Amino acid sequence: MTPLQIVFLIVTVATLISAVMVVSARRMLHAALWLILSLLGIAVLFVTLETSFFAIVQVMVYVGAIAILIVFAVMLTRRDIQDRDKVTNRGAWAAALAALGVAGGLVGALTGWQAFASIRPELAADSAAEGTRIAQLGMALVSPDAYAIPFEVASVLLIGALIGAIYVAGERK
Amino acid sequence: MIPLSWYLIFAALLFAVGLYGVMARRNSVGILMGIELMLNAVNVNLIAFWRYLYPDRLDGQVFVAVVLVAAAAEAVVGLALIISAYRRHKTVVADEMTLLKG
Amino acid sequence: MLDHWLYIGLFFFVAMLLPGAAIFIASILAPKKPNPIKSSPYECGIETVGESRIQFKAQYYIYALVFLIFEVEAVFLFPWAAAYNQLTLFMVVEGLIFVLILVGGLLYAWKKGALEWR
Amino acid sequence: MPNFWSDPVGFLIQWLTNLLTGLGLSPELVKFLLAFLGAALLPLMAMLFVVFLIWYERKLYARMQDRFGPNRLGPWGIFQTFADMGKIFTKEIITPAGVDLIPFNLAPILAVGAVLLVWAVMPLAPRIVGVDLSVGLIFVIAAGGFGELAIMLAGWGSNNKYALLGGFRAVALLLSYEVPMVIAMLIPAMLAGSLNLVEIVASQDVPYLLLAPVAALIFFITQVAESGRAPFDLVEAESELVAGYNTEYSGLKFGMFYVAEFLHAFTSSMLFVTLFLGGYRGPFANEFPLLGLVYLMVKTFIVYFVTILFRGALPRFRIDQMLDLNWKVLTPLILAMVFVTALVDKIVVQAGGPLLVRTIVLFVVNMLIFWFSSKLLQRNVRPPRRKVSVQRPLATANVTPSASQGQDNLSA
Repeated sequence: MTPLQIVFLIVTVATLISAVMVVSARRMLHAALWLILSLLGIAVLFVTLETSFFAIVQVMVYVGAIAILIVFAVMLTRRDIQDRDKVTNRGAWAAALAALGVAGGLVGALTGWQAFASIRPELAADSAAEGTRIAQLGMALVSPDAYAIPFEVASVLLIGALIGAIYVAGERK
Repeated sequence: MIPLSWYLIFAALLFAVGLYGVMARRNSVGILMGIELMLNAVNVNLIAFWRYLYPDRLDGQVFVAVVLVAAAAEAVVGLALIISAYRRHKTVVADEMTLLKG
Repeated sequence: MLDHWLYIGLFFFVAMLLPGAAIFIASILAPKKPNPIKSSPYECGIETVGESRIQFKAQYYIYALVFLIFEVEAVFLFPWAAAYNQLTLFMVVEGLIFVLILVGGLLYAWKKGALEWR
Repeated sequence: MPNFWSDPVGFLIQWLTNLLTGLGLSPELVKFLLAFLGAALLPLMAMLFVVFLIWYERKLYARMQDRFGPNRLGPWGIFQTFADMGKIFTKEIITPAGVDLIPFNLAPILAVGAVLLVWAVMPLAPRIVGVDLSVGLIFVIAAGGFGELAIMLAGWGSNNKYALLGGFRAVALLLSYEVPMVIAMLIPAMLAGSLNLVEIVASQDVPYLLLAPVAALIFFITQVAESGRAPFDLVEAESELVAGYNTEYSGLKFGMFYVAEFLHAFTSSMLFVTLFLGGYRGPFANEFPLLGLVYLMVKTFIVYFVTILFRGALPRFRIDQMLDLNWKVLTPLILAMVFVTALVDKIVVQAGGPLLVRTIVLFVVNMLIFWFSSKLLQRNVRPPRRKVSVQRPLATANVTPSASQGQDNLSA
């Protein structure tokens, strides 16, 4: 086993454990903290996939913003079921079965696929430097023959979310 | 070197955990957290596919960025809805929001 | 690149270890004489009233929300900025349209009074 | 073997590698050990540096208030901080009832760690940098996120109303000021065409302060706010919130928040220098990296001095004023700056303008926008409060007290 594989295993196990804690923690705030931990684990996985940009973005957006938003929402809607009530609803067993089925089914379906065990290829020389790759991404995002439309649509989606959320959450007299 | 399968299995497990959270949690904020986990599993897959199968193409990365936007939009609007519902019905339990049942 | 991240990982470890170790040393050196009054939550010298984890208004959430939208926007703009020297004027304008759409969102929030502290 | 004067770190690495492989260690292990050594030295030095910073700031702050400041221990009181350290290490660490133990204990550690992380990517001198990360600029932003997390954990974990309220306010404030900060960081990235801090410094043939003065100003303000110093120290507004999120912390756990604040103020000054003042650049810095380190420190201390002047001279803002300043002045202004800088710079470059022309054009445009926006602000600012025309009568001892007269006085 190479050191990278050991790191990978430790990180994935930690991430999965914290993900399980996210869905089973009794207090919502603790669930949010576990969520942060598992998101950090995923950022480390992005590092092992040699894309520091997305690793950092993962930390910046998920840990720095979405997790904080979730913590805010938890604190705004507490007083409710945090400590006393059951965590799960009646269908928990069915949900667990379904989740196991999905996991088993996905892994089973994937093992039959020929690229399943493929080995990582080396990056092409010109894109080996991370800086160049980020610039390529930035270029592709705005060049009309690449992803200019998704780029603008993303901004429309964001503004839609902003307006909708302000409209919904804003306090009315 | 890590083979692609490790990432895929990890992502499948994470997705399943998120799915369980979505289906079993009573608290709607918890449901949203489950959705975040699922979206992250998708992102791990996308980046892994990009790195292993198409390292010279940008589609995977752009896709991840778009998923990021979708996740952000989903979190923002979803949590706003939960807060709004909480303000009216004083509950965040998804089963108790029975407005549509009449 | 993995070497870089090895360094950052170790750095992260040390950066957490240093304050942790300092606190650990201090907790050995420091006296420990707890009593119920001392360990009650502080409330300006009077007795604690009610539950401490009180509830908050939605205004905090709205700031966090606008922040999140702009943060995600910045994530898209940083690659654009990194590629800036190779972009044509048209591409630059396209990035600016992206910003402009979000400025519309900011203006909406402003007009709606969502940015007021109430 | 690299020369010590032109590449000190490379020299040391080479020397240590030779030494350790000579002892029979495997090259992989040596590499790991050296990385660990480098990763350990930099935060350790930063932490020790804080000791000096606290003395420097207290001394300067005292001078602004016409006091001496620390002056007992050693020459100019320079050992005062060590005495304080001795005191704070032996203070009882109280853990109040009902705290959430993991967040409560994690928060001070995370607060310091978040600031220290920034040092990992900060270019200190030519060829002296923790790690030459290609995404160093956004790494800094991500590290800042941990600081917000720490404050939130502290506020939540403390089981105290004031702490929770203070933590909430602080996080709302830090999040808000992060918006113009992040967008202001776009401008150096754009001008340098890179997210790598080393490359950003290397490309500053003209300091970006001249190319983007308004962005620099906004970045400076947001950095002061992010480090939670006066006039933006609502994070721990003691007159309203007891002490904000660190109300329940005592002993060295409180000390860690204190250290984090000082270190953050200094680190953000350094970041400002790196992004806008050319970092370590200066005459002969490239030949003698240690000279570059000196330049960086001198520039950083100048910027740090200005933040202390801010702290000493300005009263604390109210929270609504601070949020208004952020959302209604800084954010629109910095968005306008991104627009103008991107367009003007591209047009000038495409027209083939040399660096001098670019600088002059951008500087003039910046100044125009600044002038225009300040005019706009003056128009929309609240009118000065009306003066009370009649002077209130003073209470005097010889006036015979009567009810009617008293009422007259009140109505006048």
